[in-house]
Amino acid sequence: MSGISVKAGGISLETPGILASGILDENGYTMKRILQEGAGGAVTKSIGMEERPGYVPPVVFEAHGGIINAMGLPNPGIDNFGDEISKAKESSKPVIGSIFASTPEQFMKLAERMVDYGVSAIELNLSCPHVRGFGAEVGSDPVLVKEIVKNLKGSISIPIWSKLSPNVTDILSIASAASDSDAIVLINTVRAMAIDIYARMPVLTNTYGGLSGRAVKPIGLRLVYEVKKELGLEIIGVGGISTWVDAMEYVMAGASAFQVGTALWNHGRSVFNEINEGLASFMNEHNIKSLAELRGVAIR
Amino acid sequence: MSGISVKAGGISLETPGILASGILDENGYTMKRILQEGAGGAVTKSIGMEERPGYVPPVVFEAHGGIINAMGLPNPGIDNFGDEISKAKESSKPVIGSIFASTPEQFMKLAERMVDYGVSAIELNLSCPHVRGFGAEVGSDPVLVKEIVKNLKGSISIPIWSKLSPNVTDILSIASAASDSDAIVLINTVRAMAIDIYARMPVLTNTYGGLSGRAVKPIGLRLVYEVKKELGLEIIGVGGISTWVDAMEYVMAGASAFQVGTALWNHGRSVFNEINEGLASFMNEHNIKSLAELRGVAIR
Amino acid sequence: MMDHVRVTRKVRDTPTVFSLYFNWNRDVEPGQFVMVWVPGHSEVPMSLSQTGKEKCLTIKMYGDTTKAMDALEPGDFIYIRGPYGKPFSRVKGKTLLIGGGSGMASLRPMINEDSTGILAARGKEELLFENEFHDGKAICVTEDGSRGIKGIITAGIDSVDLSGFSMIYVCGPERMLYAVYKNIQGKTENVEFSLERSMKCGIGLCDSCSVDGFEICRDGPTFNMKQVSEMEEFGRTRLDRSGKRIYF
Amino acid sequence: MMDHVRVTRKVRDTPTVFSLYFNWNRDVEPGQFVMVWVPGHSEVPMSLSQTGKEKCLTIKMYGDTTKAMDALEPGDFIYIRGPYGKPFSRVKGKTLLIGGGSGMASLRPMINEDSTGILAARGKEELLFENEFHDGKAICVTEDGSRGIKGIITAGIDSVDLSGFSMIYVCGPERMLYAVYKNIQGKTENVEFSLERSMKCGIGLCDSCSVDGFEICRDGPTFNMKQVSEMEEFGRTRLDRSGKRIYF
Ligand SMILES: Cc1cc2nc3c(=O)[nH]c(=O)nc-3n(C[C@H](O)[C@H](O)[C@H](O)COP(=O)(O)OP(=O)(O)OC[C@H]3O[C@@H](n4cnc5c(N)ncnc54)[C@H](O)[C@@H]3O)c2cc1C
Ligand SMILES: Cc1cc2nc3c(=O)[nH]c(=O)nc-3n(C[C@H](O)[C@H](O)[C@H](O)COP(=O)(O)OP(=O)(O)OC[C@H]3O[C@@H](n4cnc5c(N)ncnc54)[C@H](O)[C@@H]3O)c2cc1C
Ligand SMILES: Cc1cc2nc3c(=O)[nH]c(=O)nc-3n(C[C@H](O)[C@H](O)[C@H](O)COP(=O)(O)O)c2cc1C
Ligand SMILES: Cc1cc2nc3c(=O)[nH]c(=O)nc-3n(C[C@H](O)[C@H](O)[C@H](O)COP(=O)(O)O)c2cc1C
Ligand code: FES
Ligand code: FES
Repeated sequence: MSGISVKAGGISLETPGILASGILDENGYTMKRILQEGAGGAVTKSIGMEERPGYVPPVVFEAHGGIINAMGLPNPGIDNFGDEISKAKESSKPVIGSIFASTPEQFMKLAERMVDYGVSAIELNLSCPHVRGFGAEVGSDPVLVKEIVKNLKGSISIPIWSKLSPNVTDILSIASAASDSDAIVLINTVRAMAIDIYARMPVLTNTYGGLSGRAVKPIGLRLVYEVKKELGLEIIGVGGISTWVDAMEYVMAGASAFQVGTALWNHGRSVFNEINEGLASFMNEHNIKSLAELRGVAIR
Repeated sequence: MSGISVKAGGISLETPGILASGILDENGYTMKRILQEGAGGAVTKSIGMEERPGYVPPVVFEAHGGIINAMGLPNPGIDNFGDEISKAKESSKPVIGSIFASTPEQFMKLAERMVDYGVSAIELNLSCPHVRGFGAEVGSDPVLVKEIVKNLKGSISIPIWSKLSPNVTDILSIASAASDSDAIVLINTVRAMAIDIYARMPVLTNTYGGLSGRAVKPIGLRLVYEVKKELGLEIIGVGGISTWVDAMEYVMAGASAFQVGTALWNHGRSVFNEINEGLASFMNEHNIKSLAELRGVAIR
Repeated sequence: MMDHVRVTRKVRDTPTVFSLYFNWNRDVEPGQFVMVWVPGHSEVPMSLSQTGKEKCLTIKMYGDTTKAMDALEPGDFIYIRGPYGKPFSRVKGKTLLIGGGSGMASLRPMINEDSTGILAARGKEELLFENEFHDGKAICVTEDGSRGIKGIITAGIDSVDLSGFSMIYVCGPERMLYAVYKNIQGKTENVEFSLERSMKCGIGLCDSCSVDGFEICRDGPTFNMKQVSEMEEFGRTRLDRSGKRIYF
Repeated sequence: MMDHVRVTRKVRDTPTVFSLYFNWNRDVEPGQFVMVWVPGHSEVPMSLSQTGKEKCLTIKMYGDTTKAMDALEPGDFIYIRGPYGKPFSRVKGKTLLIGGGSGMASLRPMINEDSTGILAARGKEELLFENEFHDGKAICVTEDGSRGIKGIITAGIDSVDLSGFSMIYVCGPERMLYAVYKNIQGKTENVEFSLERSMKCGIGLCDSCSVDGFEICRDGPTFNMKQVSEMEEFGRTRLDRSGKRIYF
């Protein structure tokens, strides 16, 4: 299936579907298996400076057409994550290190360690609460985003991807601020929650969570399309992809590659190969030699 | 079913489910029928100063768990809408006049005409493009929202509801700006789009549209909960309600009443009576005398 | 969800009416309709004039959209969603199919050995599907008298004994439906009308197709005599594309 | 989707183990588990120790959450979702059920006239479901020798002829499973282990329960001898709640 190999965000992918951050990517053995079973690359769970246990369960809720999660960024801390990356790399496929922090300095430290661990690219999770603003996310502050990205691009040798939140009034100002990145990754989860009427309380321990899965595909597609159309940036699409048709929609909206997360839940690991095969046979049928030919063709 | 009658946003409703703006409320005969078949009130289609035909179809797309629409605010203009309201009022139930405009002055003119037509309340559709900002919505500009609401509250004698967009970074600043309203209506549709991979183009003529239906319930629920918890304002919930359980979730999140739109598509007009009966029997079973007792009980 | 289907055949039925044939794996019953999209043009409602495995759209050239459809050739794709709406009820015994203009399109799947047709048009070239009726059971009515009875459709109705039919099905523009309704009223209750109004969503959300609080796309397009007789808007008033009330 | 169910009976099985009975309209097969939530406390995975119309959770008091469950009385509600995971395979012939600690909970639905049990505990009061085995076919092993064989669970295994069983099912803490695995290795291939690791999502998303790239909540919790023998992590290493690697 050489036709579906792509170059995206500064790296080469044998197959265009990447495992999204936070789903089945805490343990190196899991990433390795998923990479061996059809994923073109894997983004690690978002890793921060310190070890964090995450929130007490319930941390997920099965909503209509998707999942609401509030894991609470559990992670072993950057110092404890090297072995997992080594294990995942035994697949000989690219591993992308996702990192989260509140300040440009922390992002820099985390990125440097990720480089030491041998990742192929860094993905900045710009969707965590920060301190400068009040209650807002790092990724909703264009000034901070610009500073973080500029800082990293000045000294990190591998590609930098910026993963943005859909929970903003104006995605274009944020994406512009991140435009030095090698790719914009869209979208993270959509703010949401679940209530149980018999328990008379929110289900997630954290009350608020993020919606992902099929329900958010139209939202992600729109953000990818808009950013590609208006700014022309390199984009990696994510949000609700569970079939090759979904993936193709993202490509036609302008994505160079795509990530799959929640679909692992209802499709299992085989989702990557199913998507790969669907894309290849569509391209074959329509006589398309490379996925890149279809990138952004839907943009009007 | 006296237990489910509520006072909400300054008006009394025999049953707590209101027909949402833009769905089956262009023709007075339709509103009348829906009111007679179980809706407690009906919000009209959003009406502006001038007649507008709306966008050329396709204007809707059936997505997973919802609908993406870009009707383009078709409406006959405020001068041509009086007869429809009169017809709807033959049901003897409250009709709420939805209006859209770009300036406080236009909102005022529209509201005055709606009062003349005998509506029970005005709903401000604060989700249309305006000119002051660039590409943004009226409803994402707190200064403008405050001005519009203040202006109206100063001279219109009937209740004013402010319907807000979920497509904002910080709902609390917008809701605060609208806090003089008799109710905050949450949510309007979530920005979204659909692409057809065979046509290789966006399906909606307008490219971008708004997602509604079951897919957005977790998003709406969260905004209602957050605004109620943080600001304590009177809220009317809308977004993805299709069963009595959904409606009860909104009530427990803090809504005084709720609206139903997209569910008319897969459930038909009977959705209102199904919800009414479900709520009444739940309340009966749990020995609850009035829906107001359950308002906001899930808030932690 | 939209399906893309390939046009397999194209037939010119009259100077202004043509049919596009295609295969589509959905079950459709006579009287139901689909929303048809030719990218770059408006999406419009169309009945299916053939409902077996091979489906057919029979289209009257009218404005921009139907002209764009006329530019399609076998091999081209059209995009359809549906089927939508309530089908005609099926009965045993003799049936009468009354079609004005392109109205015979949605009645065509009901043509069989027990059915008689009343076909009305301006002139004989515009008569649709006359030859599909068995043993010459097609009564033609033309305004110019070029074929069959000279006059309008009600003249055709007056020429038959309505009591001989288990069900009468009527399809055409609303003004014609109203004339037929007035004509038949009091003679028999066994009548179903297929109503047409401008449609935007096709799925019961936008209210552009409603008549007396019924959505034609969902509660119809087929309505029986009793339902139609209780309607205040039918034949009298409707909303235009913006929602402005207009009167026939 | 979460279901709320009312506890109908509560039984104290041992000083530290109790069972909550309830009716739940879902089909469950032995070996599957549910996520159980008592509002205000952590949601935790639990096997079903009865899988007919009346279901049962058999719970070992351990930390805060299981203590909160012990405070429940008949009439109280618990919230459950599932069932999740791959059940044990069912075979014809004699079976051996090996359960350590509360491990016998998930094996209980498989007890029948053809099954022999090996029950291990610290002392006799902690032996679970001994009386549910037919005709005294329960081999007890206690560390303090207060009942049956004195020793650890492998002593019980050494006392039986494994070749007489069509299938051996093993459930308990991973360290015990590993000891059993080592003991049985080379003697028979017809073994299924039910693995336990900390679970957060229960549905194959969070990776907290994985072993060698398999999610216990989805690919397991039951794994056969061959699968287990190919695992590098099994019995040796796992991630803690934060994702930090720890070694047994
Ligand atoms: C249930 C049903 C079944 C039908 N079946 C058939 C059939 O089998 N055969 C047949 O020939 N006809 C059928 N029709 C009628 C058919 O839909 C119309 O003839 C067709 O829409 C005319 O389109 P046109 O563009 O050619 O004409 P025009 O006069 O150009 O029609 C106006 C066009 O504008 C579009 N439009 C809508 N809103 C806007 C807007 N805001 N701005 C601009 N344009 C807009 C309309 O969709 C339409 O395409 C049916 C109609 C209904 C309701
Ligand atoms: C498939 C499977 C089946 C099982 N079946 C049974 C059974 O039938 N019977 C039985 O008794 N046991 C069973 N268990 C084990 C059972 O789940 C544990 O005994 C139980 O979770 C212990 O909970 P505890 O709170 O009492 O103990 P503790 O030691 O307090 O456990 C730690 C608690 O912390 C929670 N936690 C998780 N993340 C965090 C965090 N970030 N911060 C704080 N707390 C967190 C854990 O969910 C757990 O509840 C099973 C386990 C699995 C995997
Ligand atoms: C359980 C879960 C955990 C997640 N954790 C992270 C994370 O740690 N970092 C991150 O950038 N995104 C995280 N996400 C977001 C996903 O990477 C992805 O952006 C989102 O789920 C949309 O894609 P999907 O619909 O394919 O899941 C998480 C999503 C889920 C469902
Ligand atoms: C076809 C359609 C048209 C709509 N038109 C309007 C409108 O004119 N004014 C408005 O305030 N909201 C409009 N909405 C938004 C709905 O009123 C409602 O806020 C939204 O659909 C979420 O509720 P639901 O999921 O119950 O549909 C429209 C929604 C749909 C689906
Ligand atoms: S076409 Fe929209 S309601 Fe019928
Ligand atoms: S518990 Fe989350 S993957 Fe198994």
